[in-house]
Amino acid sequence: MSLTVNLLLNGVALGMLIFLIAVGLTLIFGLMGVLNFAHGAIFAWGAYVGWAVYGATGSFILAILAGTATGFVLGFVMERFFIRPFYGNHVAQILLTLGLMIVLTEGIKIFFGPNILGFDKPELLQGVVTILQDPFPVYRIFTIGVGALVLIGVHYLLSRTKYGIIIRAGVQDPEMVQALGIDVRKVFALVFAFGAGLASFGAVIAGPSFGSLHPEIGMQNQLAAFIVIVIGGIGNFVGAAIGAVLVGITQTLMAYYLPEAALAVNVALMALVLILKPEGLFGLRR
Amino acid sequence: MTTLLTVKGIQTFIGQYHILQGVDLEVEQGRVTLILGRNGAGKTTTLRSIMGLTPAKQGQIVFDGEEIQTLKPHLIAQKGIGYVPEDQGVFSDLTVEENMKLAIRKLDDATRARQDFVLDLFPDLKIAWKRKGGNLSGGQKQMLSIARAFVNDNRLLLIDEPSKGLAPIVVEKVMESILELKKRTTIVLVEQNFLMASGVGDDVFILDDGHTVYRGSMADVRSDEAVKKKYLGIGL
Amino acid sequence: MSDYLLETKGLTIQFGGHVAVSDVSFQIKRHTFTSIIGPNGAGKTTFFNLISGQLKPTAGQVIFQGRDITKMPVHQRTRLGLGRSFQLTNVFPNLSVLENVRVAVQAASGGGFRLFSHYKKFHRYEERAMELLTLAHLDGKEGHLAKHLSHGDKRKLEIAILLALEPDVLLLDEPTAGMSLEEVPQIIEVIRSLKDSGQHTVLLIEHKIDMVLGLSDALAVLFNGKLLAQGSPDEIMQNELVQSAYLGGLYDDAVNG
Amino acid sequence: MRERIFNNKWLLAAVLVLLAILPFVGTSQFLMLMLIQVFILAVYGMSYDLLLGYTGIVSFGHAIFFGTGAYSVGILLTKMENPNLLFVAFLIAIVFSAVVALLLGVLSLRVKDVYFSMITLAFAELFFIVAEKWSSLTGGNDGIPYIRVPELFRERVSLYFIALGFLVVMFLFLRRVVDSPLGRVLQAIRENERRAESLGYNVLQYKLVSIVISGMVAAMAGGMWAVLQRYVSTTVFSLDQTISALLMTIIGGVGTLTGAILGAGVITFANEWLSSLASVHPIFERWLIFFGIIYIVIVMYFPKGIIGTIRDKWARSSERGKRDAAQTDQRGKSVL
Amino acid sequence: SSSSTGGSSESGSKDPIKVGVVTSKSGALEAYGMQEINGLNLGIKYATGGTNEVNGRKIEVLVEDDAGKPDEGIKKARKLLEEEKVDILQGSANSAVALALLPLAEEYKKVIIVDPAATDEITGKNFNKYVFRTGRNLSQDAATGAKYAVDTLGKKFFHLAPDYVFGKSSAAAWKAAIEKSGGSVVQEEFAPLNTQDFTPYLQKATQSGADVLIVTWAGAGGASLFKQINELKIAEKMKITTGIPDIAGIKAMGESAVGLTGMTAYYHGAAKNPENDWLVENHKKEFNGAPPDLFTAGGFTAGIAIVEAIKKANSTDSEKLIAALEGMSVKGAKGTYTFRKEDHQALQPMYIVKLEKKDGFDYLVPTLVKELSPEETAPPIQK
Ligand SMILES: Nc1ncnc2c1ncn2[C@@H]1O[C@H](COP(=O)(O)OP(=O)(O)OP(=O)(O)O)[C@@H](O)[C@H]1O
Ligand SMILES: Nc1ncnc2c1ncn2[C@@H]1O[C@H](COP(=O)(O)OP(=O)(O)OP(=O)(O)O)[C@@H](O)[C@H]1O
Ligand SMILES: [Mg+2]
Ligand SMILES: [Mg+2]
Repeated sequence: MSLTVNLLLNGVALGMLIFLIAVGLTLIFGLMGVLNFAHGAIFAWGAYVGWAVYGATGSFILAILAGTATGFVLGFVMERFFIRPFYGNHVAQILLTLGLMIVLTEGIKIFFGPNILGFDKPELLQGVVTILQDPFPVYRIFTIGVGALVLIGVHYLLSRTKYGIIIRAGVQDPEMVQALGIDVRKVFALVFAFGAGLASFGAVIAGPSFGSLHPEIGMQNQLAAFIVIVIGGIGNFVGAAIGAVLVGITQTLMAYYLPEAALAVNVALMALVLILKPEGLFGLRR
Repeated sequence: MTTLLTVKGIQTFIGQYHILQGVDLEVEQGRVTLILGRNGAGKTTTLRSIMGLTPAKQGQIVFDGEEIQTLKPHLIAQKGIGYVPEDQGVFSDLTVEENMKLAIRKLDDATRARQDFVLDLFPDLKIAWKRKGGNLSGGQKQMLSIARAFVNDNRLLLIDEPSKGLAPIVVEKVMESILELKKRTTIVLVEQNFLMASGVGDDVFILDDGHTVYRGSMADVRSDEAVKKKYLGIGL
Repeated sequence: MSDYLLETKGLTIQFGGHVAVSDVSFQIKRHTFTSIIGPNGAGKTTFFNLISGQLKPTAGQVIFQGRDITKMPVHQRTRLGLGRSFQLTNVFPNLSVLENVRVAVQAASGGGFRLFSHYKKFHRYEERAMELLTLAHLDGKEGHLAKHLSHGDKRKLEIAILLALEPDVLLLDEPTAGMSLEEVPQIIEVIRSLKDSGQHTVLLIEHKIDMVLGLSDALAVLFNGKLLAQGSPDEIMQNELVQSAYLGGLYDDAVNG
Repeated sequence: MRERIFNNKWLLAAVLVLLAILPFVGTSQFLMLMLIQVFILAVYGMSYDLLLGYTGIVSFGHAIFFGTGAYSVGILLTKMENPNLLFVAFLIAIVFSAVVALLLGVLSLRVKDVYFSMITLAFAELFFIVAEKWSSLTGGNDGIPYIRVPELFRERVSLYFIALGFLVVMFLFLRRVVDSPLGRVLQAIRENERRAESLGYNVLQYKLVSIVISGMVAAMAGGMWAVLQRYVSTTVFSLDQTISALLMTIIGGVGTLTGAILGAGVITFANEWLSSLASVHPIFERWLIFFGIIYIVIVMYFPKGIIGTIRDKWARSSERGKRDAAQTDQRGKSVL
Repeated sequence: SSSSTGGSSESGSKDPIKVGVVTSKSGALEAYGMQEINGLNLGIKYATGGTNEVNGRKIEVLVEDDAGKPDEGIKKARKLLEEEKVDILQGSANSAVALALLPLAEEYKKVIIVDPAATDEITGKNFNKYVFRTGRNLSQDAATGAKYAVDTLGKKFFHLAPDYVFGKSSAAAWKAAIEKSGGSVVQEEFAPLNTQDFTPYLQKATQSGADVLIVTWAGAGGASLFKQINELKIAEKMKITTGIPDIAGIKAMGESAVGLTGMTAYYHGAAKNPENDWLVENHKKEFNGAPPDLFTAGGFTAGIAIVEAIKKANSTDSEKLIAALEGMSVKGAKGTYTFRKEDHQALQPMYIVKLEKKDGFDYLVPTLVKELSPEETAPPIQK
């Protein structure tokens, strides 16, 4: 009993971590339809800058701010100078974002070196609490909390403002949105930058949870991010969150009960979901 | 009578194709100006050039005394120009409600009143309020597209073939509302349905092969069999 | 075997709570010309979609040539001889106008899986496609990409593609919407010639009432998804509801004249 | 128009002749090796273009076929006593990959667009994992070294001509496919699947045929790769392997076939050149960054790939008016 | 075939001797590759007394990047062999690349000195007579760690390793070594290499009834794993041992690994001999005060072995080099290395170290607990 509860809690925490990684991508890929292979690299930049600022100032808050800002700026520049002409053109996006991914990842090696770096948890969030006899790290509780806040915040932003519908409309027919008097390019730039900022925000939160950073950390997590978005149903923000938690729990349970298959969990889950429900769990049938 | 919109010798290219090769228009305040012409004559491209969607390479477009041919479409729209495109431009992933919400530039009482007006004009939209744009019938899409343009306080409306796909009684209602709107706004109308066009039009420009080839009043055209036959192919 | 070429029995489709086509039972005789009219959103296009297979009904049957085809996929229905055009233009945007039609001609002749005969050898197809383009007033534009056509020209392409399929039954969904004044009569002539050939069965959705009256052997009226009336053009035009709720005053001349 | 077609045919023939005399003019062993790699990868790229450029489906699992071919040939050659049974190994590889392609198609083609991409990616991952876990057969990550091949396939010059012949035959075959009635239907499906269906084409069947042909060709390329390297490891099933097909096709120009050949050349030689620059100046230590920049530059300046964009420019500058331009705009039409 | 005879020749030649290195200068194992290259260069320098010349011929080291991909490695090796006509090969950081190079050494009849790739297969199943290895193999790692663990930590073991060939081979090697020393492995678990949450595996470990948790983890996850071990207080429930990583890896583990004991192939502070002293001094001089790292030692020793073999054979002819190398002992960074005649694996000293906090270091310093002799850790002959 206590074991199961503990495993489930860990699953949820892992899921929320994956969600934090995926949340920016739900905007950029899920809503704007950009197949962004550089997302992981932006994530990594956020984590590294957060790490550096944390190391230099000792303030985790500053680290979060700096990391987030890094992603925001990178995203803005990327959208403005590279992505903009290629909305709706997946083929060009693939090549372009792969190129950006390489440049950004190599950039990390130039600035921070190719080695593994340790990322410690802030003092306040270290330690464990005991839940049903088993230790449960405080930082994971923090992660779950932050994930929930981000979920609510972004959901609010999309449902209570016009941004959500402008993006959805703009993806289909940007000209018509402009003809309605909306500067769709500005909105896209902002949302893209916001998505990238969210990625790097998630990265600073995730960094201490991983405990270490390496230049490929973004690539390593990018696939999981794509997977949860697809499982949840592309474009469905809440779906992505549910998908992430589902993946987190499945991973944890499989790791315990069927470790031989743990390697295949994510992709097998995605394949299964798609075979049973071709548009993802909460996607719209088109 | 004041001229609200002047189009002077615009030349428009799409890719390498020279589509408009000298189109002139003069649109008088408070009147309905018709643009007529064969398929492929350049009517749609003219409206798109005014909106800035396919910017004119040469020539001038003057709206209310200001040159707008170099402005971006959203700025042109913000000047108070509404556009009903020929393919409706309905967002299929958005509900009717969201389509309307997106279109509304400023939500004030006057706008709410106009929204009530268009929903009375097209009760279908009320019924389909929560339906996705992509699931509407052809005619309902056309209604939604018109409604989006009518809901704002526009000074100029560019309407591309509104009657297409609409049931006769709805066409009639649209005609009536255009006549009604004429009191507060100015309308440029592209229309193939001559019955409707001649019912609402004041001035007429005829395009052919990317050029303005004729201008006159509706009354002139109605009575000028030669023009009708030559440019519109109506041999009555 | 039944007398009817095409028949629907209790055809119904529901989207969420909304019944778009409701219990429509409808019969069409071979080589007749039937038009369907009705207000916007009445369910006309949806009815076509059910016949041609784009949608599957929640209840009811579609029977074609005595066979129940309710569950048959779209492509098989087309092969059986049910061809349709679309209300909202639906072509192959990055193929040339000629190729758009050629690929339809090829479909009709069933030559799709052939690998080792170069397409250029299929001169027949190309010639036939050119004939159809001429018929649809698109000659001279065969080299354009379909996406570069003006709206009216796309409508013509739509018709040419349908004709290329040489179907027994043609389902035409507002074929002339947006077509220019001078060309509408010519396209109508094309449609009329189909009727006159005595080879085809035509089902037409159209709001241009004068056109409908001039062409149709029979008229059906859909209202709110239900089949309201069916009969000769004259009978239908006398119908009160059709007069008031569909036609309004604009077409008084057409009806009375 | 005619003239241009004519010219291009001659251009390709000239390139072919050039390649054919290359081994006899003192070309280094290593350059030949690079060219052999280009020829094999070009076939792999072209097989991908059949899916991406002509059928309009973005698969993230193409490595499955390359890997199936490579492993089938590699394992069979290791297990068989006589390396001269190479052709048997290839035959088995082709048949096996056709079966795999068919199964994969049936399972994943009901899923559309990006979802299709992702499900193929999932299957590719699963293949990768199986290859990793079944290490008694595959050697896992460590791979299978010491694959024996017939002498003719070891000798650089003869292998060069075999690979060149392989490329030419596969190019002619695929060009025939895309220009056949079948190929035209695939292009129609790419443009508008629903409409193709309503013309009476069984879209699923056509897509399956496309995947199976593509899969078999990719598997042959994989088999050739195993023969060239005489070594196979799980990397043949990796996402990188799929991405390399994507890159070659996109860089050269989607829907052009010749583009994939050019793309394979660009990637192989750029890789070699950039990585050897590292010893020239420390600024090139991080040479991968220049690779990234090449991708970006290509997208920005050759948005339709190198061949695709040049062809567009060509059409435009020839100023033959609208009709002609429109025709060359048509992606499906081969330059030949 | 295309094997060449270009550079191998009599002692009279003045052509430079070319050593071709294929290793990772990019990709996941970049750092290891760089350690190897730096070590190699220093080794040659040391063995030639700073002249980089042997028998009057200059030694040229040509490095090619395999990016961690076997296919790339094969191409680069062929380039070195065909274009540069290298006399001897050295590599690589990645085991798969090293394995892919073995047949090329045989085909081109060139000696390859393998380091730091550690998989047993290189000097085992896939051995050919051109293959020599200065680096230790997985069985040597296991023999070192297992012997110490069974003697001092406990008898029942739980092994956590990454789920791919490396992890499986390691586990097998450890199992054999543990059983040989009189212990038993009660459970082995393999987690995906990219695992980020190890909780389920650690829970299993604590429930397995084992006294000792063996962690075999290469790559980035290691630091995370030890932080989680620390956080979940696993050390209160069982003893833990592992292979100690390179300095960057230790640094990344942070405070969480204080007191951790495990085996290592090299730490510059653990080895006590003149070669190592020279290496540490010169490495610091050349690289901004940075000490040699985990795989610098192997590269260094490979460099020395190359020079010594050429001296002894008085030739770069491969057959003569093989004859010289077989059974040869060289003095390297850890002391005496001996290339076993049977499988050309160098037997070498190995270390047990403990991570301790020390002033002046920004990482936990591996302090020598025990040095094991080459014989004690000799792996079985597996070829
Ligand atoms: N994107 C495009 N690329 C190339 N040519 C185009 C493009 N759009 C339109 N054209 C061409 O420009 C000409 C004018 O088109 P336009 O759509 O303005 O005509 P129109 O008068 O509105 O016709 P219709 O009555 O059929 O709507 C046509 O010949 C058309 O083929
Ligand atoms: N997929 C769907 N989901 C929900 N409602 C739908 C869907 N498809 C159609 N409808 C609704 O069903 C009704 C019938 O639509 P249909 O397109 O058949 O009308 P129509 O008679 O062809 O009208 P029009 O003359 O305007 O083309 C409309 O009210 C439409 O909103
Ligand atoms: Mg138009
Ligand atoms: Mg309709």
